[in-house]
Amino acid sequence: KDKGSVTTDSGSKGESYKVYLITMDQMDQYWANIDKGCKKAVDELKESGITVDYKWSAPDKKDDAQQIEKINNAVADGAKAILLAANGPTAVNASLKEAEAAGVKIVYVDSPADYPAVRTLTTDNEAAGKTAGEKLIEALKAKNITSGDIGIISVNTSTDSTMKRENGFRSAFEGTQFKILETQYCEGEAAQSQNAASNFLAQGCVGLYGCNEGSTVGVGNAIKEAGGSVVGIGFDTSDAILELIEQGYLLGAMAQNPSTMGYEGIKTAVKAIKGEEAGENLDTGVTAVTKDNVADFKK
Amino acid sequence: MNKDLIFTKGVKMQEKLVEIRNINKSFPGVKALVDVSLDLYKGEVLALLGENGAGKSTLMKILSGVYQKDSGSIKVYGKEVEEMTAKRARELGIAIIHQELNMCSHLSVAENIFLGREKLKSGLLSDNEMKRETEKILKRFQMDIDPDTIVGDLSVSKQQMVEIAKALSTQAKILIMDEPTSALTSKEINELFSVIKQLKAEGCGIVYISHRLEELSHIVDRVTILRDGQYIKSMDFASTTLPEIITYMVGRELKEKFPRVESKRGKTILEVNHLNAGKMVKDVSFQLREGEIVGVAGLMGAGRTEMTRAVFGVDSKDSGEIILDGEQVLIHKPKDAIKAGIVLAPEDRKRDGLCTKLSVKENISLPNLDLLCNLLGVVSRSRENGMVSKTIKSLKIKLPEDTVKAESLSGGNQQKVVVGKWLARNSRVVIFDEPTRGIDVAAKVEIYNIMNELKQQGVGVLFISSEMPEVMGISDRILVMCDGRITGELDTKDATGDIILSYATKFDKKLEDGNRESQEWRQV
Amino acid sequence: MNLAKKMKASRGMGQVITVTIGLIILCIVFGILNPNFFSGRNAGNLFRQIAPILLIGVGQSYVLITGNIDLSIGSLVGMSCMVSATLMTKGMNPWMAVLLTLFSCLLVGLANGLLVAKLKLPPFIATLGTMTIARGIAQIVNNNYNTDSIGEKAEGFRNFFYYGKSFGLYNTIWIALVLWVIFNFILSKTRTGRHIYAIGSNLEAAKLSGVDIVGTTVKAFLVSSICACTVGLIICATSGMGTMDAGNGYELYAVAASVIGGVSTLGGQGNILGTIIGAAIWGVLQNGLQFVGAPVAIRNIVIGIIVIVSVLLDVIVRSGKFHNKAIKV
Amino acid sequence: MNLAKKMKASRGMGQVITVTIGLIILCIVFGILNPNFFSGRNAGNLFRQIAPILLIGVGQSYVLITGNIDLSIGSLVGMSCMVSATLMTKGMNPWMAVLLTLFSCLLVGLANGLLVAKLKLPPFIATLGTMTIARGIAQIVNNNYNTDSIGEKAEGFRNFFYYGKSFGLYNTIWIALVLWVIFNFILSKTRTGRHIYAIGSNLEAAKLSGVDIVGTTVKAFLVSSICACTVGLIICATSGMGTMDAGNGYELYAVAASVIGGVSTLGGQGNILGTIIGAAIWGVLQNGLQFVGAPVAIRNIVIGIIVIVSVLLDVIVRSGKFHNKAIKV
Ligand SMILES: Nc1ncnc2c1ncn2[C@@H]1O[C@H](COP(=O)(O)OP(=O)(O)OP(=O)(O)O)[C@@H](O)[C@H]1O
Ligand SMILES: Nc1ncnc2c1ncn2[C@@H]1O[C@H](COP(=O)(O)OP(=O)(O)OP(=O)(O)O)[C@@H](O)[C@H]1O
Ligand SMILES: O[C@@H]1[C@H](O)[C@H](O)OC[C@H]1O
Ligand SMILES: [Mg+2]
Ligand SMILES: [Mg+2]
Repeated sequence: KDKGSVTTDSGSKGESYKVYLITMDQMDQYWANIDKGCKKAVDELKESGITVDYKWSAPDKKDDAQQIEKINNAVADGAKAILLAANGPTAVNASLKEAEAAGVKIVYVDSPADYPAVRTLTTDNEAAGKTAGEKLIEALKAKNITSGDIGIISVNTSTDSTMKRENGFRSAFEGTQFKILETQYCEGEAAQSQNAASNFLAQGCVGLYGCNEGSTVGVGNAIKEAGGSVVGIGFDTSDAILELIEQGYLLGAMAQNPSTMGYEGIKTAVKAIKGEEAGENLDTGVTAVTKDNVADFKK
Repeated sequence: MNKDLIFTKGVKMQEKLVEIRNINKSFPGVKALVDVSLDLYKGEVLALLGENGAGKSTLMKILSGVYQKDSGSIKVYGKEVEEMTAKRARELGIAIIHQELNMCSHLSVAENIFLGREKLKSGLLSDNEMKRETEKILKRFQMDIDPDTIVGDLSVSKQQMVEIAKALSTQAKILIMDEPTSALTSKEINELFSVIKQLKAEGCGIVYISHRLEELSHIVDRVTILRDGQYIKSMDFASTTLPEIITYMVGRELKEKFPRVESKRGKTILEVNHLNAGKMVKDVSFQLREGEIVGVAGLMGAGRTEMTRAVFGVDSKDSGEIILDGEQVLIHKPKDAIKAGIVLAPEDRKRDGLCTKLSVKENISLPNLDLLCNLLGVVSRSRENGMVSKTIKSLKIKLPEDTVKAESLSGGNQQKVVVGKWLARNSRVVIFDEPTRGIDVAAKVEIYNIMNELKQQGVGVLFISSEMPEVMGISDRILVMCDGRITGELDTKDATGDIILSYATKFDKKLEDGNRESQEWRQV
Repeated sequence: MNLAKKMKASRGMGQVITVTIGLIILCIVFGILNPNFFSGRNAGNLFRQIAPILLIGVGQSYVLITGNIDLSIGSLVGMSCMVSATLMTKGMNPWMAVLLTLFSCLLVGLANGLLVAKLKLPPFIATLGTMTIARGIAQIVNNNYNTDSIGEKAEGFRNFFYYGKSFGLYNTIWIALVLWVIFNFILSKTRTGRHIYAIGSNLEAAKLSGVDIVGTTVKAFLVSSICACTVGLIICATSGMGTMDAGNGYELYAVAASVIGGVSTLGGQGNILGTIIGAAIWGVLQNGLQFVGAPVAIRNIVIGIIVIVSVLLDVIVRSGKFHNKAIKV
Repeated sequence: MNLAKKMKASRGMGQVITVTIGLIILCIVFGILNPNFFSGRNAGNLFRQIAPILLIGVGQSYVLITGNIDLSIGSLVGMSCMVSATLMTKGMNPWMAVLLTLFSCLLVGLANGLLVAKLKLPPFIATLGTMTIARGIAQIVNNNYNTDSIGEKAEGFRNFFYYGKSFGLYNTIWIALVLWVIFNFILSKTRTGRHIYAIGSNLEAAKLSGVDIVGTTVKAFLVSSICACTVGLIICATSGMGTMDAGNGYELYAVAASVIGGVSTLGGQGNILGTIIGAAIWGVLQNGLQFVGAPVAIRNIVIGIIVIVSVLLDVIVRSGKFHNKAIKV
């Protein structure tokens, strides 16, 4: 009945697996793209006679306790495998242990936890953050700016992926004349992020950085309004971000490959359930989207 | 149909304003009204009388559309009204002054008086006009209240006056007054009476409910009596007597209105020395002895309530000492007073006396839980039930069962609960602040008997009342207060109404200068 | 003397004065710690950040004065943001979309009012329910995703609600001011306003005086939903897209702004002049603490203390502890 | 007949019955849509999810019955989680850490009670303030980061609060049950319980009856903070680390559980038997909707509707519309 789950028709080709995707929250287009990748894989598998009873389940906000509940419920519902984007490296470990004991296979997408899993499909967030920092410095230099304040908008300190992006970004600034101000954590909400970004601009910042989708939209819009020479860079490739890049208000954004994560995730899960070899961990890669290549990313 | 209804003599048989026939009304567990009928004529004052819980308020709430009748008929101006709602009643010119205060305490006097029928000028509130009108209405009543005053800042009696003024201002043809004088003192009562007479002359029909039977003779033309939700009788007031009325109300003869018992006055129990508290208690000193009832008389705003509150530890004291049985006691909160053996039954039952959402049982046991629970603080059901049923029985509180919420009792029975909850413990001093307010004659006697009993047990009783007859009838000694001070003390034997009044108005000279406001806040 | 009397008579003005003083002190402190705080640039920026809080505060004040509470405000902000953005991304004319959005928000406001006044649900529960439902609508309207960009066609809309200026002030500020003036007028000068105070002060008494309880309650909730809707549109204009999470937690900020400004959660008391100060305190704190580079961790503590102290001061002043002394001197 | 009478007399029992029926229907529907819902595995899982909601619901009920509200519950959960985890990661013995955490939570509860009863702050504001402060403490205690893992040494602690079982039931469930029994006993059988109802019903009258207002209010807030603290410890044990965000929004779930279970937000009414049902409804909805694969977006809508309907049914029943008919028949 429900769009996500295909009911098992036990009579026909036999094989059917229940697989859950559990993400950090449900807001960003980013997660939707993982979901799309998953569905693509599910459809392909169906053609080859394997029915995957696939469900996407997410807390309404980034919250460890809620994420644990989602995992427990998935196990109680008889999931054979879970694709998980863990909020952080430790919180979910014990519940993953319980899940494993119940025979559930774990595959990480986007963000792994410390608990060993079948396979991890993710990007190197720290490196990507550093790349973003370097690009920002480069662009400022091109404008003859070699010192000044830099503002960072991030989600919160509990989200591992964005913390790594922040740290990577900061590391690019070691040894420069720039000064990075106190990071503003705005829960990835676009309007709140924009308020903080505007405040940064009022303080005279020369560069801004957003650690995820909502943060980056806020940065871009604040710069768009202020006009002038401030350079902004961020993460993810939602429609609004691509537009801001195209119009020249954002220097660029770091694009991951969420749909690849979802697609490979489902395939891996099915393999693992069947007891087949899952394959090496996969870095799905990060591309810097700028004005030059933005067209490739538009739908 | 009942004969008395039709053949009433005396009053000119004028136009019938209201004709109520065979009204029935039940509440869960109670039949409040059974086949009750009532007539009201143009230009008359009809006293609706009956014991507490007889159904007077219920009947009047049905007439004014607050409650819906279960069955029966209501005719107004000769026309049957099928469904009486509050709105319909207003349109028909029916106004009611409820037994309980019903004001928006955050709004000003003028705002309250015109609530629901605000004066507008080009669609906007015309506050000035409403203020002017309010002033007019208040003046007609000799009330000196600033229309801008927030009602919550007024004393109970002034709020009651505002409530009356509000009903009068609607220019109703049918006016219901449910115990309008219970919170007033003689001065306002006289003013109210002259207004009533004026309204009567203008052809207004008035239903007047009161437990102060002495005041009936000033205004009343006819009486209708209810008992236990049933219609008993209607009579011309001129052709009957108070004892007869009381007999119909109570269903038996009432022997004595102010039963007096003698007991030996013993040693001093309570000594209050130079008590100062807030603006209304100034250098108050008095003594209370074993086995005596001391009445405290005074006009509205004399500070009697404030004085009791200070003694009981509700309001903080600025200076002064309280000595109980020869030893000074420190009272910072009511709990201290109760522990020491001083208790207070407050005057405003809705605000201070009852937890209306709780059951009668819980209300009665609330101040006595220390006596009802073990060391772990667990309340003993059986001891509680015992105490509660004893109290209910001895005060004859009328209720279906002790687990009903206090709010569902009739006003008078609520008052009995307020008094009753203090009788279950052995206290040294019991302060009654207007304990008979809103209580029927028979119940008043019961309360007097309770005071007498306490007195005979050697308890000191302090009895605040605004009704001169009962102060003189029950007390052994009388203190008079005016403007926060004790202005007189006399033995009941020597007391007359005139002497008391002269003490009670000792500082009232300024009144004549037409400067009442400054009198109230003069000490500032 | 006469002024003091007037102040006292006016509903809840005492608190407004105390809190205004607090606000001034706050600004001075921030200004000393970072002079940029007083820059012209930040002034506009700051006022524009205060405007949405003021609006939801006004809405909440209306409801609080009736003796109720509106927990659905935050979700309505989100719903308004998502509904308008979704309609625009689907190609609808922005102003048409604004109208439809307003209509949908009014429906929720109507539901709130009827649930509370007609069906006699406790306001906390009724609006907790609609809060959850409105958030659900915000999510479902674009199939559980934030929307795409509302695009070029919506530039006019975005300027009207956020980016444009008129007479030297941001439009957002004008919108808040105009709505404030209208709602202040209604509250203080019209019969509806009087009735709003009356039912909050004593519902029974108001009913017996012939006040239309249901109608008045519904009106208050409608005002609240208009305010929330406007804030949702502002947020949509700000980020140029629909965010399902927009307005999360705003219902409590709204209560804070109202109550700091002297509105009582028990009803019948307060006015929306104070709400300006309440909203300003909230906004100045958020903005100023970033300016002085306060670590995020201590911000909440500072905000919490200021909320408590601002109301506490008023309680102390009113309780007459100072009052008496003043007289004695 | 006699039973019905007893039920009626008992505070708010009517609602409990209506709502229990609703709960049963819900479970049946979920069970039909996905038989796994009734699996033994899910039973334990479900009860363990209900336990924390029950606990915060009990705390909130205590406070609501006194006529106040505790908005700090959610933040206290977070604070308890962070304080305990931080102490453990710094090497403290887990049980010692639990004690210190409890102590710190009790301090906040004490502050709540004193602010409300002694300093007469409106409870909404006082606890909105402490809510913000407690969240700030949760953040500052480990310098604005979630903690590292609390490590092997804390296995015992984690089993005690979450992973272990006794007599076939998860410990979490036992903890909630034991606390419920104790607090139910206090509320229904002791003097303190009576006083809690009395001050919620009429503060003045209670005071004049010798009830210690400050003491009683403080006790209610302490119960609330004990409950919140326990939930924080459970969450810490669950994830084996401290999460600053833990308990976000729980204050409202707590109100929902209480009010659905028949506690009035106006004070003086209700009991914590109903809170069990209120918490169960909340938990079953969260769990069941995931089981039937409802898309996230419609979950909120369903939950909102059920919250409203469950209380609405009771209001209708009580308003006597059914009652009268029953009598006439
Ligand atoms: N709202 C109510 N719910 C339940 N019972 C009620 C309610 N109102 C009145 N009653 C009951 O109806 C009966 C009549 O009450 P009513 O208030 O009319 O008496 P009354 O004659 O006005 O008494 P009093 O002189 O004490 O005011 C009483 O037994 C009372 O307990
Ligand atoms: N809440 C209040 N605010 C302002 N003034 C008040 C308030 N309550 C009482 N007063 C004033 O304090 C004075 C003393 O009132 P109090 O009630 O003690 O008088 P009383 O002698 O007991 O008379 P009453 O018969 O009216 O109870 C009065 O002048 C009254 O107007
Ligand atoms: O990669 C993710 C994405 O950027 C999302 O928007 O926020 C959380 C991140 O883990
Ligand atoms: Mg009566
Ligand atoms: Mg008095």
